[in-house]
Amino acid sequence: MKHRTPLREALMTFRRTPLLSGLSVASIGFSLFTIGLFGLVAINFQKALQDLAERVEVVAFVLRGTPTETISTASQDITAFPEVLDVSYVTEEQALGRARRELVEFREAYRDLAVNPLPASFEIRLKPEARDAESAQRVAERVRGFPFVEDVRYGRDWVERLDKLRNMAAVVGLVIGLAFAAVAIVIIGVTIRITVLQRAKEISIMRLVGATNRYIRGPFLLEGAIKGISGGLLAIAMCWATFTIFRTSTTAAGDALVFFGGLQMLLFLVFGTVIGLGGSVLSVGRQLRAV
Amino acid sequence: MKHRTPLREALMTFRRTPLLSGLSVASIGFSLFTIGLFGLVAINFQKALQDLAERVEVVAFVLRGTPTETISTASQDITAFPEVLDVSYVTEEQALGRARRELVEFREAYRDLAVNPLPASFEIRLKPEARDAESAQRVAERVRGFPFVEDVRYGRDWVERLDKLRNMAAVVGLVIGLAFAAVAIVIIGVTIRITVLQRAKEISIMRLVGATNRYIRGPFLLEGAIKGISGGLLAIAMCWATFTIFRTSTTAAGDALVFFGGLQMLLFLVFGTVIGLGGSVLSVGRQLRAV
Amino acid sequence: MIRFLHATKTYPNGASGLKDVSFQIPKGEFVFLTGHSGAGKSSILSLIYAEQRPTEGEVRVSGYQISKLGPNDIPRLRRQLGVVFQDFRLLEYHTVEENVAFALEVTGARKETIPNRVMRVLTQVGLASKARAYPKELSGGEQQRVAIARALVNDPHILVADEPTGNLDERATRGVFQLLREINAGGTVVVMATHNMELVRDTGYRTIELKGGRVVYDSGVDQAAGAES
Amino acid sequence: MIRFLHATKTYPNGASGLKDVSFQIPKGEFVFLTGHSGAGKSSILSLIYAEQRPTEGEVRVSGYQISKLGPNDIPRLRRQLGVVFQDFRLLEYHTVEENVAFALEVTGARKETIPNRVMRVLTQVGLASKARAYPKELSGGEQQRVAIARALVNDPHILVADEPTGNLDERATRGVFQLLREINAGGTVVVMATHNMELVRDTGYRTIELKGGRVVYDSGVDQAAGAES
Ligand SMILES: Nc1ncnc2c1ncn2[C@@H]1O[C@H](COP(=O)(O)OP(=O)(O)OP(=O)(O)O)[C@@H](O)[C@H]1O
Ligand SMILES: Nc1ncnc2c1ncn2[C@@H]1O[C@H](COP(=O)(O)OP(=O)(O)OP(=O)(O)O)[C@@H](O)[C@H]1O
Ligand SMILES: [Mg+2]
Ligand SMILES: [Mg+2]
Repeated sequence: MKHRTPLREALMTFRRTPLLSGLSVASIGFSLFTIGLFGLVAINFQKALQDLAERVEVVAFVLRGTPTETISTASQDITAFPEVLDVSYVTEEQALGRARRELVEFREAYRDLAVNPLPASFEIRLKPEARDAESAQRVAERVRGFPFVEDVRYGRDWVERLDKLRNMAAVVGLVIGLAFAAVAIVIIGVTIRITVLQRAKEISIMRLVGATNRYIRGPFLLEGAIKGISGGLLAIAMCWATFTIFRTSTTAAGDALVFFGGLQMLLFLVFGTVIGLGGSVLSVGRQLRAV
Repeated sequence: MKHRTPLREALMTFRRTPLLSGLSVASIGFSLFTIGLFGLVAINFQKALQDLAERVEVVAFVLRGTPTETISTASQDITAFPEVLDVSYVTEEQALGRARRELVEFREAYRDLAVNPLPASFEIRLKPEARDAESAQRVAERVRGFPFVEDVRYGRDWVERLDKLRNMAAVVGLVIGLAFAAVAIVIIGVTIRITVLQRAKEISIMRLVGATNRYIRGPFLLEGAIKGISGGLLAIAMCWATFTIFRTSTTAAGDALVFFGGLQMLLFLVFGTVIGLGGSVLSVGRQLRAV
Repeated sequence: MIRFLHATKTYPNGASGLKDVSFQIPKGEFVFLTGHSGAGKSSILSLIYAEQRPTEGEVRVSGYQISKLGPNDIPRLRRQLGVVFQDFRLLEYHTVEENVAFALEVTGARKETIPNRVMRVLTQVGLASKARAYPKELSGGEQQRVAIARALVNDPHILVADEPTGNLDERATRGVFQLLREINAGGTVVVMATHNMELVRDTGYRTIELKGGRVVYDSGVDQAAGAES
Repeated sequence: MIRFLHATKTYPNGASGLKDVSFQIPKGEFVFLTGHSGAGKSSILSLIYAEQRPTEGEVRVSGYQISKLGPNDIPRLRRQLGVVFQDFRLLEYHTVEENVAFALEVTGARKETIPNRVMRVLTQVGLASKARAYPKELSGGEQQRVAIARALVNDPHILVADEPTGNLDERATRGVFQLLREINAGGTVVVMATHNMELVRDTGYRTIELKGGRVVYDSGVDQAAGAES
C-alpha cells in the first residue's frame, strides 16, 4: 500500500473518475480557448494598427535653391529631435521620378514638362511611441521654423483618425476582453463547483471519519490546479490549431498574422492555474462549511 | 399525490437540486453570452461597413457649356440604370461654394478667382447591393459614354479596398463565429453530461424498477430544453446589459451601435433550446446504454 | 418460473460470484437463500433481475433467457418482478410515496388507482405517516420498508428480496415476513436471501444454501439430483 | 465519557427523533441500544459523533459539549471515536485498504505503521483477500465488515456501532461481536444499536431501550432515577 500524499491523491482522482475529470478539463480548456481566440484577434488588430502607424510621417517641403550644406545640417538637427526616428532627403529629381512611377494618372501630364514643378522635401519618420497626432504636430511646428522650409504636411486628418481608432480599439478590446474573461471565470467556477458537488458525499464521509478541513482540501486544490493548467495547455493547443488553419486558408493576409509570444502563453497558463485553484478553494470551502 | 408527467418531473428537478440546476443554466447562459458578444461585435462591424459603403459614389464631370435640357435628360437616363439609387447635379457655382466651405486650406487660393476653375458634375449614388468595385466600374463606363462627360471618378482604390475588407470580415467572422459556437456547444454538452452523471444512480435505479428508456428520457429531455431556453434568455439579458453599459460609456460612437433584432434573438433562443435538448439526448442516451 | 443451469458468474475484476449453479423454482414456491457473507446470494438474485448476466451457463426467468435479453425485454421482464435490494436503492430526490408510485407507473397502471394502491402498501409496512418524507429523512429500517413496499406494490409474479429484514426489529420482521407469505399465497414466487436462521428454521420453506458460490444444500430436491441436473 | 441530559432532537422537517433523553455512560462500559425501527437509536448515535446537534438539552462526549463544538473541535472529537454507520458510508472511489487506512491517517499515525495495522484489522474481520477491491465490488456483509474494520483501526476511546451485524450471518456476527468485546476489554466504551435480541439476552450487558424517541428502559440504572436525572 502506498502512502497517501495530496499529489498522489489528486492524480488518482483522474484515474478514478476519468470521464468527469476529462469533461472538467475540456470545459476549462474551451472557456480559456474563448479568451485565447479573442486575444488572437486583439493582438493581430493591434499589430495592424501598428503597421498603419508606421506610415505616420512628417513631410517638409524645401524652398527651391536651398544650399546642400544647409540641407545636411538641418537633416542632422531634425534627426536629433526626441520624437524623430530618421530623416531622409528627397531631391526634386527624386520626387519627379517617384511621381512618374507611382501616380499613373499624372504620367501623361508630367511627361513633357520643361520645368520640374515638384519641390524637394525632408521625409521625417517618427519613433514608435511618438506616432500620434500631438507629436506629429509638435515636430511639424518645429520644422516649420526652419527658414528654408516652404510648407509642412503630416496628414493631420489621417493621424487624428488613427488616434481615434486606437482609443476606440483599446476601449472595445478592454470591455469585450473583460467580458470574455468573466464568462470564462464563471464557467470554470461552475465546472469546479459541479465536480465538488459530485463528491459531496465523499467529503462528508471524510469529515465524519475525523479529517480536518485542511486535510480534505489539499488534494482538491491540487486537482483544481492540475485541471486549470491542463485546460490552459488545451486552450493554447486549440488556439494554435485555429491560427494555423486560418492562416493557411487565407493566403493573402495570412502571412502577416502573429501568434502569442512565450510570455503571453505563460500568462495564459498562470491564469488557468489560478482560476482552477481559486475555483477549488471557493467550492470546497462551501462544501466543508455545509457538512 | 399528483400524477407524474414529464413536465412536472422536469420542473421538480429544479426544485430538488436548485444549486446544480442553477449552475447548469449559468454555464449554458454564459457560453451563449460568448456567442452573443461576438455576434454583437459582428453586426456592428457589418453596420459600420454598410455606413462606409453608402459613400460609394460615381462622380461624372460635365463639359462646360452643356445645355440644361441635355443635363436633365441625362439625369433621367442615369437614374434608370439598374445599379443607380439616385443622381444629383452639382452646378459649377455649387461646386465652388462647397470647395470654399469644406477645403479650408484652399480657401485663400479660391477667394480671389475671376474664373471658376471647377466643373459641374453628376453625383451618382448606387443601390445598396451595387456598392462594390465591379458595379461602380460598370456605371462609370456607361456614364463615360455620354459625349458631354469630361471625366468620371469613383475612387477605384477606395472601393476596391472596401471590397477586400468586406470579404476579409466575412471570412474572419465566419471562422471565429464557428469557433465560438463550437466552444459554446462543447461547454453546454459538458455541463449537461455532468448533470446526467450526477444522476447516474437515479437513472440506474429507474431502469432496475422496470422503466423503459423512453420513459426515463422524457423528463431529462424537457429539463435540457428548459435549461437551454433559460440559458438563452440569460445570455440575451447579459448581452443587453453589456451593450447598454458599453453604449453609455462611449458617448462618441455609442449612438451608432445596434442591438439584435427580434428574429435574431428568437434564433438565439432556438439555438439554446436545440443545444440543451441535443445535449440531453446524447448524454442520457449514453447513460442508458451504460446501465 | 426460474431455472439456473450450470450458471457461473465471474466479475470483471476476477472475483468469483457463482460457480456452476443449477436449480429450478416452479410457480408458487417460497425459497430461502442462505449462506455466509459473500457466499453468492446477492449474485443469484442479481442474475434473476438481470442486473448481471451469467458468464457461463443459462438463467431463465419467466420465459426470458437472461443472457439473451434485448434492450426492450429488460423493462418487460423487470415489470413482472418486485425487487427488494440489499442496499435499498431508493430515488433520493423523490418522496416515499413517489418512490413507490414510480414502480407502479412504469407498469402502465391506471393513474387514478395509483394513489390508493400506494397508500395501501405503505400502510401495510407501517409507513403511511412518512409518505411525504424523503429517503434520507428516514431511519434505516424505515428505508428498508419503503424498498419492500415498492417491491410489493405492483403485485409481481416473482418477488426477489435480498436480506429484507436486516435493519428491522423482531416485530417488524414478523410483519414483513407475514406480508411475503400472503403475497406468496396469492401465487407469487418469493425468493428471499436471509441470515435470519430462526425464520428459516421456523417456517420449513425450501432452503438453498450457498457456500463459496456453489449450491451446497437444497432442501427442495434430492441432493444428488440437484448436483446432476 | 458520554452524558445525555434532557436531550431532544427535532429534525428540520418537523419529525421528532428524540424526546427528553437522559443517561450516562461511564468509562469502560458496553451498552446496547434497542428499540423498534424508528425509535431513535441512530439519532442518539449521530448526536454522539456530532453529525447532528441536539435541538434542546445537553450532550457531552469525552469532555466536549456537542452543541458548542467549534470547527476545530469536530475533527478532534471524531478522531477519538470509531463509528460503524448503519449505511456503511465507505469512500466509493477508494479501495478497501485505502478506506481503512484513511481513518488512521487522519489521526496522524506514523506512516510506516499504517499498512500493518490496516492488514491486521482486515484479517480480523476476514477481509484480507479483498484489500484491493472497491466497495461496490463487495457483498453487503463484506461492506459492513469494512465499515467495522475502519471503526476499529485507530483504537478509539469510544466505539459507536449502528446495527453492525444487520448484513452478517450468524458466524460472522459472533466474530464481530467477539471483536467488540475485546476492544471493550481494553477500556473502550462501546455503544451498539442492534435488533439482534439474541445477542442482547445472551450477554447481559447494559441495555437502553427506546420507544418513540424516549428511553423506556435502562438496565443500568434504577428506572425512576433514570427518568429523574
Ligand atoms: N460487483 C462485483 N464485483 C466484483 N466482485 C463482486 C461483485 N459483487 C459481488 N462480488 C463478490 O462476489 C462474491 C459473492 O458476492 P454476493 O454479493 O453474491 O454475496 P452474498 O451472499 O450476497 O453476501 P452478503 O450476505 O454479504 O450480502 C463476494 O466474494 C463478493 O466480493
Ligand atoms: N435526517 C432526518 N430528517 C428527518 N427525520 C429523521 C431524520 N433521521 C431520522 N428521522 C426520523 O427520526 C426518527 C428516529 O430515527 P432513527 O434513525 O433514530 O431511528 P432508529 O432507531 O435508528 O431506527 P432503525 O432501527 O430503523 O434504524 C424516525 O421516525 C425517523 O423517521
Ligand atoms: Mg448480499
Ligand atoms: Mg437506525
